[in-house]
Amino acid sequence: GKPDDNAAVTTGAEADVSAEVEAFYAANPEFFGFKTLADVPVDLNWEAGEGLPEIGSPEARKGGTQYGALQDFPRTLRTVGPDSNGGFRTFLLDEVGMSLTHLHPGTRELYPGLAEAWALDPENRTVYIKLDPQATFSDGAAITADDYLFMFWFYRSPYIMAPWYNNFYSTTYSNITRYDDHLISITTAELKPDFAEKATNLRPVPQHHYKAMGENFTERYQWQFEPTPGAYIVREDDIRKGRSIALTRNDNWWAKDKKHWRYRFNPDRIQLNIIRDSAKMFEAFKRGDIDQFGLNLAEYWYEKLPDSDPDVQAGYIHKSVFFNQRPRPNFGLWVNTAQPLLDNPDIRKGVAHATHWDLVIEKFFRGDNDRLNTASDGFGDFSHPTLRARAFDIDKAQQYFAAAGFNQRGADGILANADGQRLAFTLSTGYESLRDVLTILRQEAAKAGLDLRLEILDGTVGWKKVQEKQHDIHFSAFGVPLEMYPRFWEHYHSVNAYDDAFLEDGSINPERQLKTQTNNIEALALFEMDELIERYRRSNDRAEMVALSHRMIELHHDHASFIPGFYQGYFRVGHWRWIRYPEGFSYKHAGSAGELYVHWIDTDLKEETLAARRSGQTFDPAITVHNQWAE
Amino acid sequence: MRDYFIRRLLLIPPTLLGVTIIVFAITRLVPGGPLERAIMESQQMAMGGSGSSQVAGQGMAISEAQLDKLREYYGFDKPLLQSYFSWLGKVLSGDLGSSYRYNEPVWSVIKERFPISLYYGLVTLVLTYAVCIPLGILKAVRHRTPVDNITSIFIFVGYAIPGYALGSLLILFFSVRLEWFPMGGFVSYNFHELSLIEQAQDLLHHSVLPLICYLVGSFALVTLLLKNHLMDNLAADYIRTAIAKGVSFRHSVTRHALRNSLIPIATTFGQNITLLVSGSFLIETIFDIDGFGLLGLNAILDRDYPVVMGVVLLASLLLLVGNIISDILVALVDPRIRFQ
Amino acid sequence: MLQLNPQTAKKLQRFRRIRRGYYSFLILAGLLVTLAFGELLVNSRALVVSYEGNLYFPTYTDFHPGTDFGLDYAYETNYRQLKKQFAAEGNDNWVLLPPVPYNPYENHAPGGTFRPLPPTAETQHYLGTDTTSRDILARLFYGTRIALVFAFAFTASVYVIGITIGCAMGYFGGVFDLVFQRLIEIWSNVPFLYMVIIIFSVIPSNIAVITRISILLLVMVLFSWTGMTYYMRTETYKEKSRDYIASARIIGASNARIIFRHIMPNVLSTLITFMPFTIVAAISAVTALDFLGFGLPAPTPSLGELLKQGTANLRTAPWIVIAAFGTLVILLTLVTFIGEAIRESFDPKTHAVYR
Amino acid sequence: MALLEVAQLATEFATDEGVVRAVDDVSFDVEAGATVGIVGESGCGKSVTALSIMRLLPQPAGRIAGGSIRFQDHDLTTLSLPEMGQIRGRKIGMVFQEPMTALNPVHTIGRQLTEGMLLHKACGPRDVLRAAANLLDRVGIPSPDIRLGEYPHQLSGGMRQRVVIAMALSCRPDLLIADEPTTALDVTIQAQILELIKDLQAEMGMAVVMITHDLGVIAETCDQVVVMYAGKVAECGSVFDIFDRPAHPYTRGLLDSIPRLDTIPKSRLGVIEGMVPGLLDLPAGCRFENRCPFVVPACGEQAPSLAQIEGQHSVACSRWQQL
Amino acid sequence: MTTPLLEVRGLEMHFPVKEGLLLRSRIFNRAVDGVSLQIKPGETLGLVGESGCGKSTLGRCIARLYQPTAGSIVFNGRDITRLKPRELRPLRQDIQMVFQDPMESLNARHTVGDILEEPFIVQRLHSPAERRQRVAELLNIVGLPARSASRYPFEFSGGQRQRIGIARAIALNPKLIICDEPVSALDVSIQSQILNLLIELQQEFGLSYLFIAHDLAVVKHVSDRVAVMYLGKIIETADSDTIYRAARHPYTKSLIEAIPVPDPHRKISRQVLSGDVPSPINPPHGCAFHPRCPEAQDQCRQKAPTLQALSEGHWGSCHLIYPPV
Ligand SMILES: Nc1ncnc2c1ncn2[C@@H]1O[C@H](COP(=O)(O)OP(=O)(O)OP(=O)(O)O)[C@@H](O)[C@H]1O
Ligand SMILES: Nc1ncnc2c1ncn2[C@@H]1O[C@H](COP(=O)(O)OP(=O)(O)OP(=O)(O)O)[C@@H](O)[C@H]1O
Ligand SMILES: [Mg+2]
Ligand SMILES: [Mg+2]
Repeated sequence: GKPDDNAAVTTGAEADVSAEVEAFYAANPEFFGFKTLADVPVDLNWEAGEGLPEIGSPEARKGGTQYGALQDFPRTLRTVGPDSNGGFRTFLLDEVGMSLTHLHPGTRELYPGLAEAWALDPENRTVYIKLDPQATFSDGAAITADDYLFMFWFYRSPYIMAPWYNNFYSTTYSNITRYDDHLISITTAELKPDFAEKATNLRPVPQHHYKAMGENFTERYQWQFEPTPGAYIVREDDIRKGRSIALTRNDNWWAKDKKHWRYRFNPDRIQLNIIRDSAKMFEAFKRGDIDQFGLNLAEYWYEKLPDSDPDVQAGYIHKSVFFNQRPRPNFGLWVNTAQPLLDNPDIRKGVAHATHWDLVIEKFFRGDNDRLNTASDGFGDFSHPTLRARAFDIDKAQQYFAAAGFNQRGADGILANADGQRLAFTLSTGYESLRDVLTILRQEAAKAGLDLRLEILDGTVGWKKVQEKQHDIHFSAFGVPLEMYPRFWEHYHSVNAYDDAFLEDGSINPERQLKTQTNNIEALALFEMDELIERYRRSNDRAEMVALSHRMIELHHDHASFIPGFYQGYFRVGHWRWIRYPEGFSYKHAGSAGELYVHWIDTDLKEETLAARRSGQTFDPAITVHNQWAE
Repeated sequence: MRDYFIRRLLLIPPTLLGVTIIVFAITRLVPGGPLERAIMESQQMAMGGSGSSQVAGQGMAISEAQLDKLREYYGFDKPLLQSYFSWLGKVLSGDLGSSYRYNEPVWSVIKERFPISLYYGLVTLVLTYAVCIPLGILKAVRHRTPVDNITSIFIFVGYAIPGYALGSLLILFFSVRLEWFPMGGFVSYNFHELSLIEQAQDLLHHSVLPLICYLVGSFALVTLLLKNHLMDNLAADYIRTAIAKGVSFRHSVTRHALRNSLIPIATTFGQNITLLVSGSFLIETIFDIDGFGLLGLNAILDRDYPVVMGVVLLASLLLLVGNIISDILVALVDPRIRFQ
Repeated sequence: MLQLNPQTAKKLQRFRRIRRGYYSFLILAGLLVTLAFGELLVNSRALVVSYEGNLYFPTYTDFHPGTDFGLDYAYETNYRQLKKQFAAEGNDNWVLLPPVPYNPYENHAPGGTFRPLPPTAETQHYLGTDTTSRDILARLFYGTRIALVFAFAFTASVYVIGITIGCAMGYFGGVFDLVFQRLIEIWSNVPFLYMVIIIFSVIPSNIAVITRISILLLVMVLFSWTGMTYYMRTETYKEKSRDYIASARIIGASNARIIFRHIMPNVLSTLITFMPFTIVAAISAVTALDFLGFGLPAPTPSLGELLKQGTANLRTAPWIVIAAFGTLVILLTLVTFIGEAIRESFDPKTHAVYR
Repeated sequence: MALLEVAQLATEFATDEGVVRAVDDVSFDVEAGATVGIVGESGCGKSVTALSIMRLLPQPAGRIAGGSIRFQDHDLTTLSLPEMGQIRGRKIGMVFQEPMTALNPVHTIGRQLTEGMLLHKACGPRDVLRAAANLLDRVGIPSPDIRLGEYPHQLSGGMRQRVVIAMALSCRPDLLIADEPTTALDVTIQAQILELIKDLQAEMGMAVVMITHDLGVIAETCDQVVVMYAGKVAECGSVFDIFDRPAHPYTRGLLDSIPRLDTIPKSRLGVIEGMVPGLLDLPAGCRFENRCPFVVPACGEQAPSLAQIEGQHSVACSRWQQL
Repeated sequence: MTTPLLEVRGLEMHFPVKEGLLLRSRIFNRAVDGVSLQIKPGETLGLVGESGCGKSTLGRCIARLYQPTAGSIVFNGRDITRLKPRELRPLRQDIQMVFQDPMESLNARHTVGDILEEPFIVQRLHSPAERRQRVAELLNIVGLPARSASRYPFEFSGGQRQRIGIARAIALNPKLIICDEPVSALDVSIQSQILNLLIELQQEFGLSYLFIAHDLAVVKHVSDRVAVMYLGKIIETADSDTIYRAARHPYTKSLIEAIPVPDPHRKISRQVLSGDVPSPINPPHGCAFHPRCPEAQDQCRQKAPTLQALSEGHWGSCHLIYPPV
């Protein structure tokens, strides 16, 4: 460890985890390397993300308070461990924090964060990184290689109660080596095309802050703000439990003059108040209590804040749409092929044709959303270029159903087979807010003679249900991070569907048992798929991976166990006039308007607008569509 | 009588034991516990949020051993009875455990909500009685007059209006349209910067709408109870005796009939004490009041079992104590009462 | 011939004299009748179709696929369209639609998108549509019907259980009474919402909506009967010591006979006065549960669901909340007025003051 | 002039079924210091008569529909409420039938006892407790100081009735109206109470209106008797007139129907067959007509008025001379 | 000497008074505390005493509405003290009861017909048609019009209601009827009707009565023998004539004196008993009557007297009246 000159947390008498950390390093020499500068290969090609367009606008002005709202008070200020995955985490990490490098929102290339420069060694799956010597944590402590070594210990530690982290940091990475205070190398376990990204999107963990790590980690660090390399800090005074929390701009931020960073993080303060009811949150926005509001839902964009709204017409509130291109969450119907009837492909195809997503998109989402075609859309060339989801077609649906023996309409118009069994499945979801979508699907499915019984569940109950594979058809989506290529193993590999799904020869094992607590919620087990997945995992050839990906997506489509729903190729916001965005702001890979913090608050405009609003003066309405990245 | 109260007090622990055992067992039977919630949060696409928050290990399976570790963390590793008794043991030593959700001691989570619920509970209670008792008297004395009929209609309509639904309407009209009152919250965000008088004003300003919602429903019960009993008492023989002594009508109401009519109200006082702290989570949700009721509801939705157990324990305790207090009150106003 | 106990007849007479309650009763009774034949008033199925000389009455019969009327689809005929089509064709075929030609489930979007539409007579959406363009009047209508049926069933069940157990406690007393008192005290402290969540997550999903509603009913009943027992217990206890019970015992009547023939009828008459308030409580509870999302399974029309939609769209679609809130308040007020009138006519207060 | 002169008193109640005239044309006088008994079957209007005198009819149902009640110099039917308040308790005391309910259960005996005294300034606030204790002592309640602090439920029925009597007498009224003061009590207690009233009357010289249905009580305590039947006076006169020379068939029937110690055991007692007519469907003529053994058709046609037999003895029977 | 129809020996009925932390009953309300009596066929035993002295309790014990704590009840030569409810049912035909408050003892929700028919239904007697026939007969016997069967109790006057109660009591042709203050709630003019009816029924059907009342004149009128109760015990019993002529017990004497006599000429000054009836929960030590007894002596305070024969058929329980040994 390094000398602890900034004892913010620990007091002398308390436990010091350093010894344990050292011991761990020593016990895992293959993972934690300690070398000298002399060991650094000399022929490295150092990069520093030069030539990328600068992020943000020089016009940006610092100052002002940005008002926002949270639906629930953060359960913790920790970024790891139980309950750390709440809505506030984005403020702590994804948007305000800093890692070694970041993906440029426009080009998806790396630009420097805490790293001054980096060099790739594809042969050894290793990235060498020069840390920016100026980099400090918000408490003033310098950021050094030790904070990265400690980071691995930290994330692999059982104290954090986060097995996914434990797994991820011990399997994705195979080594970190310290050469000196500001030079490290990180090695990934597999040579994937995006290994550089994986190796450099790591954030340092301040060892001095976690000196007192131990069994009581979760409680001890519950409300302790971790010193951050980023622009904003949370002051203890600003934590008003249950009511509000605020971020304050660090005036002495080390990166404040760095390229890509200097025009960003402009508001002095970000004040977040708790408003539980989303309808009320919107009302607060309309009152001007909140500066901007996401209008992704058609209901908000068209009904609650239509272009004709007086505040919009008067130019007080601006509306903007930003199109983007990134991996799409796979909203759709997940069919449990282990259920009777649903194990019949004819039935599944019939169900797919009886599901009127286009109507939902057309009439519920006002045509703004698009049909998801496969479960892996938005991954660029990894996504399938031509495959189209099955369209709503009553005749086809009926043909498929008939092929499965369902050819008579009952008194209620629902198909039945010769045994009198009705063609009825439960359509469940844990998304309370999307229940309208299901009611529309249900109505339309009835036309094809299919009865979908709706089951709107509480989120956790719905999740439990699919994890136990008790669902018939479940409407859900898995989170998809901004990654280069889709993942297949956990959703489609037979090991996640059954114990010993196949016999040696590839035929179905008659005694196989359904496996629960996995994400293969389609109970999909295809011998061919397994092989493809394994090849895909082994491959480090981008072209091969693309080809395999296409093949697997086709196979999945033919199996018809997933009925793709919709995706939203944009995000849109309403914001008060005083929230300013850089001219032509729109980034291809951006996920939300605020995530890059390129906006600023024009306090003069705010006064002007509020005064105008009182006096009735109006401005030009501003409804902007940034569609350069529309698909 | 003393024995009665001692016995009542002695009965509290077994009752609490029963309640907590049932609730505890239920928490174990409910599908979708804290564990599932934790797993889901890290894997499923969250609705509404921007969804960009990247979690390491998303989509990775975790091993059985790791699952066991989590089970242990959430206390799901032991059989039902064993874990119940370890919970009970901790409770007996004054430790309600710590919340899964807030990772704070349950007691401190509950403690924070307490003053808020207490404030609304007390004000509601005081206002209810302050309005209902005079109103009840008026209605009893003016039975079947226009005053009685009109107030009856108001009271009944109020009784029929669900408070939470009214809350949304009130917010729409008085906060959003007219901007007379804040949209919710217990106090303003800058409360601690205000002077004492401003603080009081601020509190009041925030309380008006929620209080209306709390009160509409509660008026009917107390008013009618008082009215009916007062009418019975006004017709009672002892009032005739008092008048026969030359006591004026007014005094016969205030000095004689009223106290007798308060007895049944004292009996219902116990339930109202629970209202003090439990509040109404629906109203609390609408107005963003971080009270006890909301805590309980959220704890259930969040599967935050230690908090649920804490809330149940406390609420039951309060109800039981409230009932005893009722009994004491009844015994105070009614000398005839001899509990055995 | 129905011979009313003259005492009961007198109570009914008194009830009739309390105008507020009596008119509320008449209105509610009218409403119930209307609701009972709701399919004739609010329905997407036509009342009568005359097609090629044949008369069809689809309301209560099987569904008619479009092909029955010469259309090209096999699903349920869209009678509104059929009517237009027949009118356009100008031949002898005709369709008679109910006054509100929508059912509570169909998303009827005349404007092309699923959005709340303000009330208009033009599209026959007299109270407008909800967020997925379902007719509000239809949803209210059937939602009210379900709520009322639910409330009546709830009340009946609570009464049966509460009365039986309460009566037994009061009548047998002793250890039986003590044990049950303790159990009830414990039971009534168990949070009710919990049970709803549990049962709803463990019941198999492949059962019909009606069964699920029944289960909701069961859970609510399971946690609501306790309130009744307190009253029944003391009441039975009081009745038990009265001389008419002694005189029944002295002729050798059995316990069962005494409970069912003697005590029950005497206690029940006062219990009736609670009934409307139980109904109000049931309607409120199921509405609140729906509001929270733990109530009747979707897409069952329900007041709570509409109320929730309404409060979420206060500004843009105030007609939703007004319709739902109005219906709920009117409904509950009617029942409350009736309840108060019943209470007053069953237990008239001697309004006497001495001055 | 008599202390109390009730003349043609009529009292009505508005009920659901219609207006009920519970007391109709009742007249009698009470001389100062005398005891007048009112006797009759349940529901015949005894209590209503007493309440009318006190103007204590339940409002809004009851009202005095006619007649006058002259007490000292006032017509009680026309006095204002505050003036009436000055008479009640101070000039006229009243003892009610039910000792169990006549006392406020939540106030101490002392408080209830002193209330009237303080109100009418019968004694100063300082002496009032002592005066109250004296009163209790006077009505025969042992350890009165302790009793003053007790609540009604802690006393037995007889005690309570004594308290009620003490309350009625606390301001030394000129007239005491005792409405069945002993009906709810045991014989031994009844004897105690009757003795008490007699003693107090002798001591304070007040007049007493004694209402009862027990002819034995009448015989023992009263000078004058008014026999009421269905809201009307059937017969009135001195106690000897009534017991020795009953003129009305109803009075006779009453006297015949009581078993006395000297009647032959298990012999048939005299009976008055039938029932009192309901106040809502009173016969046009004599109200006793349907039960009277001596009825003639004329009885059903016109209601007999009170006819003087001799002295104060009057009877309301058209055939009294024949009988 | 005829065998008694009913013989009660040392009957005790102690109601537990629940008390204390655990609601144990350490204290008892000795409502009936060692009562012995006999009733011969066709005889009326009058039972008088002040309120709360245990008259009703005794009656109810005999009717086996209560399970006595101790003692025995022999009816018609059969010990019925410990019979189970099932075994009691046939016995119910023989012992019946008439209650004080006719409104309380008639179920307001049943018609008079229902009420009178119920004994037959419960005892499984007669066919429905016969039952209706019997109901009509009963109504006739007690002097009510036959159409009364379809009306409800509250439509009748107090006297008529008591007739209904009596009709129900005689429906099963009982041998013994316990009349618990059957006329106390009635007006004098009605009271005599009921008394006449009871006497007529006795003569017609050979009934025996246990006639409970607090009005001595009434008791004397209907009874062959009278027992005087005080605080759970019988303190004097004799022929009714003897009781009134030659009562020996001081309590009986003052009880008789206390009756107001409806004769204005006999304004006697009497010895008024002071005090109230003591509570049966903690009765006075020694003779229970001594605190109120004008003649109380030391031995009365110390020793409880027992019921002893004073003369043929005349028993008393007082130290001062025992015949010299
Ligand atoms: N508040 C009232 N409303 C209507 N009718 C009444 C009311 N009070 C008394 N009456 C009627 O007046 C009549 C006389 O009643 P009152 O109480 O004077 O009888 P009473 O002679 O005192 O009888 P009792 O011996 O039972 O006390 C009764 O028939 C009764 O129905
Ligand atoms: N069921 C019971 N439980 C407990 N105590 C009882 C019960 N019944 C009567 N008692 C008590 O027994 C004593 C005798 O009561 P009982 O009713 O036999 O007296 P009584 O002579 O009939 O009086 P009354 O003339 O008032 O009817 C009283 O103290 C009474 O409180
Ligand atoms: Mg009276
Ligand atoms: Mg009795």
